[in-house]
Amino acid sequence: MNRNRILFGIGVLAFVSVIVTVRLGGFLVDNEYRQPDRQVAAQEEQGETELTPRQQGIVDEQAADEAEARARPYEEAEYRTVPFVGSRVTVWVLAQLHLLFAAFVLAVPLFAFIIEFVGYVKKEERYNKLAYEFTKLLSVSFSMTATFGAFLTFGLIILYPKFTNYLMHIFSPTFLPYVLLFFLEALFLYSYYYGWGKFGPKMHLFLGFMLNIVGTAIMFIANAWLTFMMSPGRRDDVDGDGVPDFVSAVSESGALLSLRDAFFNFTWMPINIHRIIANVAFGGSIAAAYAAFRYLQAKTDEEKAHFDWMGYVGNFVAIIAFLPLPFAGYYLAAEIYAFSQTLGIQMMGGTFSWLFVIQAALIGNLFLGANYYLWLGMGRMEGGVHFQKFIKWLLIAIALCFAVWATPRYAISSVSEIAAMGGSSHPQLSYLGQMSAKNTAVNILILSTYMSFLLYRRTGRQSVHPHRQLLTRAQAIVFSSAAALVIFYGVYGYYVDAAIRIRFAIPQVYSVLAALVVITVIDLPLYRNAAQSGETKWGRMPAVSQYALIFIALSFTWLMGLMGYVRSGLRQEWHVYGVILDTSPDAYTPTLGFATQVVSVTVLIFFGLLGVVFWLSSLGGKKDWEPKAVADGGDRLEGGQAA
Amino acid sequence: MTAQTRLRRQVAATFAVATVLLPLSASAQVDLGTEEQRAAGKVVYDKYCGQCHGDTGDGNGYATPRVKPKPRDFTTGTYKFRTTPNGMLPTDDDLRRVIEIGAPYTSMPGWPNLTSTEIQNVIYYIKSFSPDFENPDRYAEPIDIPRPLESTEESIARGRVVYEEQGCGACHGEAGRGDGASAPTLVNDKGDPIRAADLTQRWTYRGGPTKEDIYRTFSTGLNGTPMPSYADSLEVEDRQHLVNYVYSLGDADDPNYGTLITAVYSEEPLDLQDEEALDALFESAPMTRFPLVGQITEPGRNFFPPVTSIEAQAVYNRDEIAFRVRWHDLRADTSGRNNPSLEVPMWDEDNGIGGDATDAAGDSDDFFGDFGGEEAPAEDDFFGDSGDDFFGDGGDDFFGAADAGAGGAEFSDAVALQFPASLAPEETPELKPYFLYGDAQNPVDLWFVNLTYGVADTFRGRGSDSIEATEADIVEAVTSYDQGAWTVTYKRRRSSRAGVSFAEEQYTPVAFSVWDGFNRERGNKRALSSWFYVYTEPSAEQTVAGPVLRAALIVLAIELLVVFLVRRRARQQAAGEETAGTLTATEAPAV
Amino acid sequence: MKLSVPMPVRLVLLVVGTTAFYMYLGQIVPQKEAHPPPPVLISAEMTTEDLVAVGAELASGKGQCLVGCHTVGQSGPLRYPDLDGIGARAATQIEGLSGLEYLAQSLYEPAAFIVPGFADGMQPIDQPPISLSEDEMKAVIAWLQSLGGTPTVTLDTDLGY
Amino acid sequence: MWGLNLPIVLALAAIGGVLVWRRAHTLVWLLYSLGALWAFFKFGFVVPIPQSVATIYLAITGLALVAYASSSRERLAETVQPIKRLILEPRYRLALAGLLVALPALAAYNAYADLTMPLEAPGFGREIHPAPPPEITVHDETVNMTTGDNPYLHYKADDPELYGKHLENGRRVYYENCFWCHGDGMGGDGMFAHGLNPVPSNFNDVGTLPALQSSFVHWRIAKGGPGLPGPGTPWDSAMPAWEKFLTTEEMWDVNLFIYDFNGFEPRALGQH
Repeated sequence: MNRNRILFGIGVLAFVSVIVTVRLGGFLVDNEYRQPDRQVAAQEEQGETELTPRQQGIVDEQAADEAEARARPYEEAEYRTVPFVGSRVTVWVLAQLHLLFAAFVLAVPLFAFIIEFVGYVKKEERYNKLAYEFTKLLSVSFSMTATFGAFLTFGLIILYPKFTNYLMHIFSPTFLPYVLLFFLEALFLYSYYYGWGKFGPKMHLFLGFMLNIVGTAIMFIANAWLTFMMSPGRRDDVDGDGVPDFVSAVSESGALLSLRDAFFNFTWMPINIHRIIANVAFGGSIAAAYAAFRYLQAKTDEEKAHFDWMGYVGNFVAIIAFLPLPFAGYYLAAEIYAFSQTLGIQMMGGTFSWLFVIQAALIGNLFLGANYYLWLGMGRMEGGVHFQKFIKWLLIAIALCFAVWATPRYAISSVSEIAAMGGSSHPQLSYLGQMSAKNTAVNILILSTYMSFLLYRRTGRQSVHPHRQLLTRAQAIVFSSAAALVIFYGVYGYYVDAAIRIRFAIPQVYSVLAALVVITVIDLPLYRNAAQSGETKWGRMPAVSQYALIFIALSFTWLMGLMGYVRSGLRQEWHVYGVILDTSPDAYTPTLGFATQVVSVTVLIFFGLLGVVFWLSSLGGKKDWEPKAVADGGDRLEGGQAA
Repeated sequence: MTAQTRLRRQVAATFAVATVLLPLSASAQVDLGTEEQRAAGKVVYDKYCGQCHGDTGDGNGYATPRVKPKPRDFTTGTYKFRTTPNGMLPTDDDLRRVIEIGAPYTSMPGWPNLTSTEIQNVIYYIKSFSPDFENPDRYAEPIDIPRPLESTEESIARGRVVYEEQGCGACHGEAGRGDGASAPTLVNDKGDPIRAADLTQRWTYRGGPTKEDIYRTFSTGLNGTPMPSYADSLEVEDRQHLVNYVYSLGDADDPNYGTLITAVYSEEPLDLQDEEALDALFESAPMTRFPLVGQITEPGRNFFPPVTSIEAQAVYNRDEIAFRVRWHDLRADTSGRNNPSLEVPMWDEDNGIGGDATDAAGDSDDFFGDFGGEEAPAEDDFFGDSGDDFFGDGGDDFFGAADAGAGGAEFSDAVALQFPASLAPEETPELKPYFLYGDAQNPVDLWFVNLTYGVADTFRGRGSDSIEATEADIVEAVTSYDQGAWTVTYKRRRSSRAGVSFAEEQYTPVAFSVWDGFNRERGNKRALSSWFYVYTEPSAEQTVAGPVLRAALIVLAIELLVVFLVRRRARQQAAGEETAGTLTATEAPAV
Repeated sequence: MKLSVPMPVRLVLLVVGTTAFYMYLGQIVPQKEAHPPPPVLISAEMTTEDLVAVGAELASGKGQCLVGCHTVGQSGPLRYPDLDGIGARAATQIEGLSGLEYLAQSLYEPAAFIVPGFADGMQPIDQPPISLSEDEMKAVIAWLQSLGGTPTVTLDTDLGY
Repeated sequence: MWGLNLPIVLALAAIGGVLVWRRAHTLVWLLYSLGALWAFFKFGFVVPIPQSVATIYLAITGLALVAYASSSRERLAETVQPIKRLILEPRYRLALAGLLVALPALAAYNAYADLTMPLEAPGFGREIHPAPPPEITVHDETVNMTTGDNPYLHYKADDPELYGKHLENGRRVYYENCFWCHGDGMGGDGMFAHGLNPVPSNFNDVGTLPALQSSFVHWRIAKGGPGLPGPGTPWDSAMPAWEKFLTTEEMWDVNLFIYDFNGFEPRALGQH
């Protein structure tokens, strides 16, 4: 009943707003030629032939205006402006919002598909249900993505007409495939969503698979546009000397030489990889936030259990995807460096170096939050106290790595501090500000987080494997040798040349990845059919854990906003780096403070819209699996909240 | 400063080692090391030492023409800093000490990163340059350095008597500022001009700042310089008193360089003619010492500025602001000309440059083409390979004993304060003009005093090659020279139309330049500082009570809130338990 | 009865609080605005023709000639002399001064000669607040010459100031 | 040792030891951790670490401690128990009152200390190695910052003798011109370094030369302080624009020499 009332209200509101829009539009159009005094003049003109001098003046002026308008030649605008906020911020916010929703829309099918697949293999209905729960978030988000995409396109065309035109000049052949793919995505998405339970499982899985393929393809095309702006050319070993050369896709005057080079440009692949991984992490965290939101609303134990589990899975997806993200980030950064020393230094040592200290704070918070959630999760199990004693050490490791990662190479310091240090870097701490230390820190962070997960996994379970002691020891040895290797390379890095040191990152990463794989491989048989010392009580989580999930989602979103800024801001005053100069008043690079303000506002808008998406998603489709009572309970609460 | 502290510790440690170990080691023994050790020493020497001391140890490396004092010529076997009697060879530990900590305010740095073995090897290699080290007769036992006496007033007074009796002031000056009557004429045994130490600035002592260092210097003399040994003429005790006196001349081991002049507010009028009132005013203003270094960025490169620091303070009243600066100079040169826009050659070459000069000149020929004007004849001489420098008196040095003899230098002493012509906009407070006389976009104003005339002229600098006299602001100045110390006091109205205004609570960039006419400093050849700041302290008395009280109240309020919440919850819980209600999982933890 | 904050409020607080915290982080790091290098107005290889174009831009922009003072091609009760035809007129204004010299003098020392009928009021435009550089002065002169005359100034011309 | 103030560090460790021995309560541990770290950051280093970094560290510590205290329901209850008792139980009333006075007093003292700190000149952040322009022109020769390289570097393999000559020339140039600021041992500690702000570059630092391409170093040598972009505060840097004094060859030679002297290799082209 409540819902009906709301829907009715929305209908009325929509009707009223249509009328208001039409009226307002008419008023604005008419008003341009109908200022009151002029109207009077015109009316009087009809009646009387004699005009007062004032009236005559008005008529003359009007005629002059018209003549001037006719005489004015048509000019192509280069830029247009938006009052108060300016063109850049407008496009910035629109692009960011479009991207956030798009990332979500691309990511959710990815893991919905995987979860559904797992459910199909395991023949467990609860996975299927979970996948559907995730998919429910999709359709509204899809519309949001499309809406903001349209906003963004209009924004670009209106505010940056000349530059948009230039991009069209380069990329016009890609637009048609893009639109067609978009159409296909809509088709697959809706058939996947509405076809749930109506198609056979294999057909349905195929739809999900195609949805992912098409979605990824769309992203790849769009990535070409934006990476072209950063690196308008392809990497290729033209002269065959083993050193990659830069093949420019455009001439010095900006004319297109090769669409292929423009499309498969220098940073295209790194961005693709980075974005897929980041999207999954982001999507998982948002889905977990949704679960947390529903968990907090839930009244019954079943509902709680369900959403607790969903939050857990979402967070699990987010963290698993998050672990390799720093490496994808390094790859991207390295490619940017390789493309242009100027851009590279700009990024790591220049204007943006402080941005990476903020980034360190965000990532540290993310790791801390993720671990925290896992530790709280031990409370779900009977006998979870057993592993609590490890938390202290994990926490110390994480905090240490966090601190190392947040150590700036050159600290903000007062004049006397600089004098005492003999420069802007501290004799001891500056070691922590270098790449070796930071690589080590992030690897240890990853290991620690995985350790938390392992502990969580075995809380309340007792292995029944015949060689359990041996296997557990093997795990410990693998774990500690990976950690030792990482630390060894980190320390040894200070004793060798930079050229060699840089290569140390690779064995560090590999030893961590290998450790993760080996430990997992051992862990699977070790805890197969493990004896439960107590039951896992889904839904038995303190509320603070759910807020932690939302905090994680928020940090992720903010981080994405920040990284989006640095990627785009790197170009500084260039539209297309080295080719098309931005000559608008917004060409300067704003302060970090301002950028973070814009990011914050964007994030707040996004979460506001997300609230709407969550609410809409929770409206429909419950009766399929949930008992009536639960659905009613949920509705009552949501209705109450909305009212 | 930590570097200084460390230095002092090392000196002390070295001496501890020296005093304990030396008597045991038979120092008269000739120890020239093995072939391998010398070869290993050569590797280190060639990498770190040869560029100044010459690859053949003759003190003639790449850097030699431009540094002062000159790098040691190892072929002579003459060493300044020793624990052995005058004229004798140093011990290995003496050499080691100098290698480890260097000689402050010279181009000899310390080499803390060399290992003990490396240093020993280098010592063996250095010894191989001079045949003296093969002669056992040139070796002597190190002298005994007693524990310093306590610095009582009597001891210092006695030391002063010794100082006067021994005529230390003839070189070091009455007040110890290195301004003795004969200071301008001092040369070492190679004929290179050298300066008597400024005893009031202990941190610049080449041989080290401790009492032991000072005692050692009296007792062993500095070989090759006019500084004799007093081992024979003075009793040990008198030398110890003298140490105390010399030590009392300076008030700090560290220069304690600052970054800020705090201008204090005063209601009093600032009358430059009323000396006493002025002194009283400045009495209340904190004094800050700023480091000065040679201008080596632009032509007129000054590789060895004798003035290494300047002290400054400021006071202001409602309308005016006054600055006082003070620095030490071995002689008041008040007969020549000087101003910031005087043209100077790329650099004044020292003596002994020989063929190298042509090389350097060849590289920079095109640059010199731009120069002309008053110094033109000088250039000709300078680039001729005749070896004559342009002072024409045949003297090898430009410190110019001849100049001194003639009673005045060609260029006068001078000083300048430098301010930006306008303050940076609020959004970019870090923006400043280029610290070397500004640039075209951001000019600077110079308050220049040529000490020959003792009045302030204002110049506007738009870069080193574009300095013009202006009369936009009226700056007054009074000057005085007292026993080696120049004092210049400036005054200007606080507000200015053309230049910078000194508003209250404002940080105004300031930089300093000092010209020592005796060192032929003029134009862009000068000692200068980077940008520092003048802070005009608020005139009203500042109170800390408000913020302190606020902090306390905020914390108290939070505390009370917590106490209130906890108590209230406990009450509710108690009430809840009575009605048998328990908290559900979601409510349990407080968020 | 319960003292706890309602969940939606907590959520909003969490979201706003976290965002605000991150924004605060952004405010405490060093703030720098990086502006693109200013466009090079005058470069060494500019021809007289280029200078005229730059001068025209300067006249209505930085040079402030046409901002409320001078006009081009207007008559009537003007505040300051109209500049139309100045390029031709300049040579005959003061005896002994060529057109170029006259223009240079008018810019560097406006008070030296006041066109009859007008009041003194122009500031030397090589000094603050306008502070045109020497090259910019040349560009302005080139533009002035082009108003009714043939511009002759190049960057190598010595204006005598 | 390691630039630490050993007495302080040992004292803090000793207190920690006592806490272990006495099996201190979680709350005590939390307070100790925060306090000990604060003391460690403030007094534990011979060269004090900058306030800003200490603040970052303490914030992280605080976050971690809160996470620890609330990481399970039992631990949270255990941690806050003493606080609750302090507030609720009548026999601690005096202690509570004491705390209520002591904390504000501490805050007040802190505020007072902040206000009465000696004045300092304002410090401004500065980019140590700002991004170079895409290309530079030195003596009519254009050098691309990304692809440009030291033209003599290849002699190292091809013609060691010629390489040695270039090195020796670089050595001459360095010790005629550079060591006043960058130091005899290239530690950025020459005899004029103490008077300069910013301090001269330290070439011994593993994070400086090896992280830069030789084209970058060439840019810095040729264009000096005046050639820095705005964020590098060109008005402060005393680095001369050496193209005024030196030939192109001399600049490349000294570039070669400073790398060789410190045993570093320039960052290679396109190297990650």
